[in-house]
Amino acid sequence: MRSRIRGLSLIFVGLAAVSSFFLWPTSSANSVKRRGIDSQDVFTPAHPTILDSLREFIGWRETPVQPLAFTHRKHIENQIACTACHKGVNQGPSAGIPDINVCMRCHTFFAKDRPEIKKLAGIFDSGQDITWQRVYGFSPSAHVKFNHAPHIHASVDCSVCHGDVKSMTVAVRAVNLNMGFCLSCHRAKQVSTDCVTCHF
Amino acid sequence: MAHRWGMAVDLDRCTGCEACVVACRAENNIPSVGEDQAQKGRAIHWIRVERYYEGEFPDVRVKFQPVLCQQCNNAPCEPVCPTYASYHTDEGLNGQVYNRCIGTRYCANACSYTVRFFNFFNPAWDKPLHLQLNPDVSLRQVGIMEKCTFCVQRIKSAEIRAKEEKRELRDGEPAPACVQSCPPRALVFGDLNDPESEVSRLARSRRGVKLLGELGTQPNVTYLQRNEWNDNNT
Amino acid sequence: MERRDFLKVSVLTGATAALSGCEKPAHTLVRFIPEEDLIPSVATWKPSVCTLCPAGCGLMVRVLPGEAEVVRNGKLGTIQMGLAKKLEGNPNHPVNWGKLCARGQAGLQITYHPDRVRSPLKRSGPRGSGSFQPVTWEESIREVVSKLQELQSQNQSESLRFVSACLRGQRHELVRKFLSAFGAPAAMVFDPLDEPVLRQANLLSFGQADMPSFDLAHTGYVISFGADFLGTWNSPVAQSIAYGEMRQGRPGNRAKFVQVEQRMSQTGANADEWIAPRAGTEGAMALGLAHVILKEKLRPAADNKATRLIAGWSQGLAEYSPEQVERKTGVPAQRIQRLAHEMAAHLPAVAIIGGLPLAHTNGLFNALAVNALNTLLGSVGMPGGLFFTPQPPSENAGSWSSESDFASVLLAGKLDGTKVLLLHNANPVFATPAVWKVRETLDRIPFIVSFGSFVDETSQLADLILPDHSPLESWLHDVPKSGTNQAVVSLAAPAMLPLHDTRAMPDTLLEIAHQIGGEAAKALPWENFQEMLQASMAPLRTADGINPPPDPEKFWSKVQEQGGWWSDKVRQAARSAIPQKQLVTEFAPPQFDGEESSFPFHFQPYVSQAFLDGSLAHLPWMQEMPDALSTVMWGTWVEINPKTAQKLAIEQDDLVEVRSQHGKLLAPLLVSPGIAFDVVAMPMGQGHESFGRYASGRGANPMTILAPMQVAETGSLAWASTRVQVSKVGKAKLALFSGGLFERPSELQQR
Amino acid sequence: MTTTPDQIKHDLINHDVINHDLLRPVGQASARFFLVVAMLGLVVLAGFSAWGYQLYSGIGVAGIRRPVFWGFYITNFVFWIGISHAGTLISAILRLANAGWRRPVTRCAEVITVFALCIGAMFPVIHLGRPWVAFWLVPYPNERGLWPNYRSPLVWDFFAINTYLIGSITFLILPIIPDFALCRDKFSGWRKTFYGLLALGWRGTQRQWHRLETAMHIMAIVIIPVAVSVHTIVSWDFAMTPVPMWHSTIFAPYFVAGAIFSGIAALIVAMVFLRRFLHLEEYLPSVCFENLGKLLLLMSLLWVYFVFAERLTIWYGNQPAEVAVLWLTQKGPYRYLFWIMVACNFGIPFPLLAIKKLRTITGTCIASITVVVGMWLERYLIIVPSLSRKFLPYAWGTYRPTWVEITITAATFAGMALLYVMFAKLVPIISIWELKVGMREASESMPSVVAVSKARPTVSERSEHETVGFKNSHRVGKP
Repeated sequence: MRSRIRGLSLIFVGLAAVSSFFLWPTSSANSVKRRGIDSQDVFTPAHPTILDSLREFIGWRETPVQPLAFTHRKHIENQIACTACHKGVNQGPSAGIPDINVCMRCHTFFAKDRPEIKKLAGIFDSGQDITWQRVYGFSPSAHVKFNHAPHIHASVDCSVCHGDVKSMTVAVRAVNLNMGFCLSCHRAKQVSTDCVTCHF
Repeated sequence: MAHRWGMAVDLDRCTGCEACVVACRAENNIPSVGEDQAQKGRAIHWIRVERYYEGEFPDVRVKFQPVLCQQCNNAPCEPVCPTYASYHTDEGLNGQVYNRCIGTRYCANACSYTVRFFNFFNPAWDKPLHLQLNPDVSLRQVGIMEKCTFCVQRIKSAEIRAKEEKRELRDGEPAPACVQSCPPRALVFGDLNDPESEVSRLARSRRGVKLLGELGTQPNVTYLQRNEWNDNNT
Repeated sequence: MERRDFLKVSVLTGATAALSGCEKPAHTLVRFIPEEDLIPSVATWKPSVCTLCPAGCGLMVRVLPGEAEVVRNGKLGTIQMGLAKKLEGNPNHPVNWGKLCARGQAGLQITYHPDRVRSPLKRSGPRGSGSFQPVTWEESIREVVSKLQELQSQNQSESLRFVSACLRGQRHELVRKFLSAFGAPAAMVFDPLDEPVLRQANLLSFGQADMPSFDLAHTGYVISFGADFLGTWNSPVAQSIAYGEMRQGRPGNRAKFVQVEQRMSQTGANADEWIAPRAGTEGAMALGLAHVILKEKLRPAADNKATRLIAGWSQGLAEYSPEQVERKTGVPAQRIQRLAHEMAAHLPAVAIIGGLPLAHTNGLFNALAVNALNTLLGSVGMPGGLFFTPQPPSENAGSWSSESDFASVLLAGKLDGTKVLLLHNANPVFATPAVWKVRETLDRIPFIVSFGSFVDETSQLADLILPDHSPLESWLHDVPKSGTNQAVVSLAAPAMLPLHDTRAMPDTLLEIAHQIGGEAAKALPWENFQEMLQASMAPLRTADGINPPPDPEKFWSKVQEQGGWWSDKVRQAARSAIPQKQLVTEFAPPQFDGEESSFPFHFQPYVSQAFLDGSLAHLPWMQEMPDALSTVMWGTWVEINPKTAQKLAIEQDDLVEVRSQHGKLLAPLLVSPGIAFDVVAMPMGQGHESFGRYASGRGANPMTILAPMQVAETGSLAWASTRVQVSKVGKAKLALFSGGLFERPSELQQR
Repeated sequence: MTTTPDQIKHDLINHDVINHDLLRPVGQASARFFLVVAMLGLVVLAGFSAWGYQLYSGIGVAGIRRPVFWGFYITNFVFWIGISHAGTLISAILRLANAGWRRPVTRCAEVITVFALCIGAMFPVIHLGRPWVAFWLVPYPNERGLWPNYRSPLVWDFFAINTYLIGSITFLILPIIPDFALCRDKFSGWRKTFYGLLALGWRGTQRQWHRLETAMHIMAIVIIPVAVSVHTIVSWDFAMTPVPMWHSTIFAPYFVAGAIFSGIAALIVAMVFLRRFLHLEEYLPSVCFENLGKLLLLMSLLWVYFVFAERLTIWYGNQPAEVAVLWLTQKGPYRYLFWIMVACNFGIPFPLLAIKKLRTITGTCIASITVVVGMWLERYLIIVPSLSRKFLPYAWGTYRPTWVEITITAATFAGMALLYVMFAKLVPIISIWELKVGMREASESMPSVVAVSKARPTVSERSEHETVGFKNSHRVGKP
């Protein structure tokens, strides 16, 4: 007797759960009213999936895989300044990842025989750009507006935040750029640690 | 000398053209929430032009009054925030640190000017409208309070520029989007710590009042009241 | 669960966003090689020109590199390109001196609008079904060319028609040359923002068929008859800048501003004194003022072209004594007395007329009366008065006279013979009274080509759509007709590369001309519009422009970087009157469609602050911008006086039916203190059937129920002369941004 | 049939009867019990689904909007924290006053406190825009070098509520220990081990009894200021902000009074239901309701006094912003709610409680139910109207709850009932040993608490006769 009732109530609960799931009204609220446009056509800061949001919450990032085995060491050995490719670094917020034009400016002449350069040329001829994967950078929900230029002008060495790139082939995330890291340096140099210095 | 950013709003110049409203949207990535949400009172306008009727037909007059965050020196929104998301910056602004905001909405209740706006949902832009978004201003996600920042991104970049050029900021050099766009120059922005700046002069004007001054919030925004037309120069 | 729902996922904030440079959906697409040399996140400011209204303000466009989805040689992919991020006024431009109105700034969204036409389209369904299929530029242009050559071969070239909004500068030249070379009649203008009545009046009074400019910055007294000159009328930004000066720019000398209208406009809201005479009696009121001034010799009696047009002027306007005027207008006699005295005592004084007063059957008279008043006040061509913007040397200035008015052509039934119609940013199907049956007329035209960037009501009827670039993607050239006392030629190179597979209309037209060959090709020798512009600018190098560099190349780059050419000469003189056909006008009471008994209210549509005539209704920023007075977002409304509403037992947020003899519409009611008891006002702009996702099916369109009344002499639509009845049919909900209407007295406290 | 204390003494002279009657509900679970649990469970589940949906879609699925940024959720928060003042405070006071009739009441009361607090404390989290970072309220060392803002009343709340929660849990658990021990002795099987663990090795030695006594005494004294402080701080969430009709010095006492008011009401309702469904007529005699009813009456009068004082001063002071809110509630769209509230908190309860004839169990029960409703409305009417009429008329607005808020609210009431029912299943809802002591006292007419220890049965005889009692009563629900 009792067990049957237990069973019944369980079924009740199950039904309720299922129904309450399907009966949710969808809220058209979170975007400008759109007619019959499917969501790939909408840009939103929301995570595509719950998994992504969890990943970001625990600060887990996949290590980037670059399309070409670019080596920083070689280029630096050949006395090429960082600013030659990362043009923006001393002018504005972001250093910038060079596009293929920058590569070809030299590699139409130099090291054409190397396999990787052949690959590069191949991509160039197909009229495409290289899909470099970003190594550093802050998660959008950190709302950090980091600006490279002032740091360069304050003669902060690139290696402080990016590790010893000279010795790197493909760049790897050598420094964990969390807020503590920024703060320690700002405190040491006695520059502003006001929140809106970086967050706006 | 540290800056204290302030604004003067000349109600006699303001025509209610709303140029400031759109300028602010364009500069600060303010999402359009759509009709349903707008009806619910969830539209976001960091600056609004308040409209108040005076009298009845046929003797009607209207007063336009642009209202934005008053950047109070004694701000009700600041102490109540449990996480310092709303706090006072070194340059006298009411900072709003998005990433620190947990969405209690306490600040918005405390604010006497109702100039704080809340992201009830994640904002969305129908592509490719998102290409317009200003990379200098971060996108606010769901559950985050936002408000006028005096275009802090413009202030910061101006300061950085001045520093590179090894000089002081010129008066009116950093100008928020609303001030820049205002056709009748009803909005004036500048450093209140510089007694010579235009905004300080206007702030000292006899027409100058503070919005809800009786509350003692000590805003950095001064309103210059309308003159009445008088026939004395006949 | 739909994919759509995943977007609502807000568990944890944060974007896998383009801003952080790692947009997820993007990296599946090919990535094209950048076509410009870009420095990341460093902004460049490029000059441009605002094309949204006739004011023609100069722009500065903030351009930043970003990643965009584009189509390159038929393939969809992403590319790093310079993207326009913000529009500001060009600080050196003589019209707007760095300032810009709300609409101008929202113009940015046209470029990025999700419903832009992204490639040439060919009609695939029946007319008006709105079903199109993409085609290549080659075949679409070939099709147009073949149609046109067909016309030529059957020498029916006059059955090619071109309709567009007011074109100026080289675009106008191009169209004019093309049409004349082809042997087609001159282009038809369809532009609800145009003021043909006022331009006609100015031609008669001052010998110049242009919009006037006003030196408000130095004026002592402004009386405006219905002109929304701070909002939407003529050159609002220039006028607002001057208004600021007039109010507080001259310590101790704050001019008085009087607004005369039945429904308080955004401009009227700023007036020191607001007067609501009977609809259509503004002219009489102006002459009443003149009468007092003449009678009491407050000003030397003027006798010139402008005044001779007014019957009985030389007799001192006997039948416009304040008492008689009070009977006509309902404005108390002593008030008219007072105003006249004030005006004469605070010279320079200027009278402005625009908008509704010109939209009555006696609109021309109203305009002439105000012009006469201005001459009496001695404000014509004087500092602090009315003047005409000097035009640059060389044929840069496209003249209005060559066009014919679309309405008159339509009503004269001259449109029926048309075989091919070219359509350039004009939407007559939307913005004309339903009784004109524009849709039906166009339906009878066998072949319609639209250059539209959007499939609006008129483009929906097109057989072929050859999408124009957005203004920011095009070469722009404009010659402002008002708003400045310098001769100005605005010129701008594209601020950014095209996003979609579109082409600038001028280039398309050139291409067509070349393929047709013959006269057309000869008349238009240029490879592309840029060449044409460069050629047109050349003569200006020798003109007294602002420090013109000697050699052509330098000059060319100079005008590009400063956003155009403007003379350093400042002239305010109005041209001397050219003799015109004699016409002496006197006050004729305005005619209205509909019996007062059954249709008790004047129906006054007005140009919307956000959408103008409706051409901006597709921009979300404009939709969500609270209207200054009603504070309505995302909707349209019918405006009515609280007392009237009480009488009709209707209230705010009731859905009311507004019925004229020619149709009815439904809209929510908005109770507003600033409107006459016998007037029902409604903003234009909403009620689009087809104009992108944000505008389509939203609100109601007041134009549809208008009566086909015409302004005497000019024949243009008298859109203020319809009478309506109002009745409640249900409930609605307006999205209002404001709570209370009235301010609490103790709200602003002295410090 | 009504019972007087003397009758209790005679009827309950036999411990067996007590044990039997009070352990019965613990021993057995009827079909009706499971049905009730299922019903309540469903509502609670609906509530959680609604919350899940809100987490998933964004807080916007709730009705809150500008300028009314706080709505149902904060109303519930204040309401439940208020309810939580039922038990601990009352029972503490009664213990210290050593009111004889409190003995059967205290535990019911303390249970309410604990559960109401748990539910109330959920709401600040539910109402957050980003609940997943709620832990930032906890002060913990981090690389950002950031701490909570100790100036914020919300942070005060956080600490106050946690203190109160810990305090009242201890206050609840301590006196249960001996009864756990009793259950351990009475039952066998899993129940024995279960209660054995909970009994924390209670043997009922002199030392243990003594420790318990002192602990109880200290707790009783300590918990009172804590309880008062909690609702004081809750009231300061509002009073600290310059919002019309929030920024008021009267709020702290006003809220505390209101809290005790609603607390007592909740307690009475709970007791009535227990009495009815667990057949505890003899154990919860009308005298309890009689006395609690009087208390309720007192609080009702106090409440009216506060409301009057608050509104009169605002009306008289005539500050535009404040008066706008005042009229909004008195004459405006909120007037119906306002007058319903007054009726519920005073109009109906006052006669029921003031007139001796009506102050029956049913009478007090009805009064209490209306008070609970009325006090919820009061919280709502404190929060919403003020926010919808702030200083700038242009920014005035309204508020409408959505189905999400309503579901979650309903779920909390169901949740409360559910927890209560479950608890009553697991633990004797009336403190058995205290009852026995009370009885012994009554029989020896030795009122002082200190005397209890003397009067207490020694371990040997206790366990002895209890085992006896167990043997010769087969009515006890078998494990």
